[in-house]
Amino acid sequence: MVKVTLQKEAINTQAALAGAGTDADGAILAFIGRARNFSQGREVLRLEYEVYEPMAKKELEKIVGEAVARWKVTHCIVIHRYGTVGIGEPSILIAVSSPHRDAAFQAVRYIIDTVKKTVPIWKKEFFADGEVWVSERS
Amino acid sequence: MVKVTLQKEAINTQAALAGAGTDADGAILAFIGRARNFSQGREVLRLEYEVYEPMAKKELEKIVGEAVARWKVTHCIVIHRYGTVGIGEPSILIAVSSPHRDAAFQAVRYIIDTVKKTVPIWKKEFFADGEVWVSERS
Amino acid sequence: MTITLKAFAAAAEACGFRDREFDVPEGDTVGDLVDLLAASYPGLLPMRTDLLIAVNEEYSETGRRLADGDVVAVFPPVSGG
Amino acid sequence: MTITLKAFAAAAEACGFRDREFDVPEGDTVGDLVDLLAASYPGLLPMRTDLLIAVNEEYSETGRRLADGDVVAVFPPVSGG
Repeated sequence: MVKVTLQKEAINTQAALAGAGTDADGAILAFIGRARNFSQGREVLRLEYEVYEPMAKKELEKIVGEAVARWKVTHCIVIHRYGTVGIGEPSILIAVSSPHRDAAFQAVRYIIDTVKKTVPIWKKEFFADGEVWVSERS
Repeated sequence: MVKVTLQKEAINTQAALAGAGTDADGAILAFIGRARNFSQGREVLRLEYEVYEPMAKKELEKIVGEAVARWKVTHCIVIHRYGTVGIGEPSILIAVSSPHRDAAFQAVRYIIDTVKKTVPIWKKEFFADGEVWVSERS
Repeated sequence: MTITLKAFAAAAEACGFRDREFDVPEGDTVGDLVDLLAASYPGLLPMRTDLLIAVNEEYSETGRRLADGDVVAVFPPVSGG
Repeated sequence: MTITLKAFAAAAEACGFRDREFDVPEGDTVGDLVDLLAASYPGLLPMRTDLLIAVNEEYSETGRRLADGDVVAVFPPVSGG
């Protein structure tokens, strides 16, 4: 299964992994990105993700399509949350399965690195004394 | 938590992932190795893993200790099964969490690659018409 | 001609809108539009050189000529994941 | 002196045992023991050059001198994961 989802609801890791892997797959690799409690020395209370929804979905589908074509992975699920994400909660889940592990590692790494470069989603960190848009440029 | 387990029982992926990640961790990476249904063009019915238990545990602990020290990952669980493993069932699970994703990718990759080189566990594939010890030398 | 302009994240805060109609002269390019925006919304100036532009939900070069009915989005570098 | 010898996987099948006591001359090395084994169990010959040796649950070089009570394990290249 190849599927991309943008959702406001919490990510159900277990359900997403349950579908991964055919009998021909020797490897499943799952990456979970989570909201961290500290950023640049300050305590983060929560995150908010803003999304340009139709374009973000298109860009995600492009990335996943490229990964599937290039590394011949069998199964590729990407779920990205938007709206408020509490500390410790997953903001993104990428699950890939493939006959051999190298393809899964390459594909997952490519997907997360490219998501952070091209998918129109923006993260804002909320502190006790203010809020700041995160720039990944640094 | 840093923990290494050798077990005959099926691996509970959900339970293993439930413990991963502190609030300071932005990334969780989980690798699952599974028994595949085809090997060198022949249908595999099941696998059997033989283990030199005390030494395998020591070697696994060395590998995990190295990964934790080198990449400063916060959490590292490795579970390896032995005995009979049915097609599609996980034979190994590696779950790592860390503040940043690069450390998690490096650590998981190092662990699985090194497990396959140094941990005294051997895999036998069972076919309809015979059985063969797998050599990773090829 | 009329385009729909969308702004996101820090760009939306700088412009004070997320979605509006905008009249542009026939023949204008994406670059012309961004110049016009930066002049109208000085809050955009600090992020001017980093701004990304999409036309009809695809990333666009500044040389692209706008067409009536285009949906143009301006936003800062993305930070999802 | 007496050592405990363990064999695993294809090596166990070739030797026909998994665990046995073995008397070795004082001063013998790990390499001497493997030579002796290969001579006693011809099934080991095809995997002779690939065999791995552990002494007391640590990988060992063939030059290591054996001591009374050592636990020596012989096995083919590992294939876990």
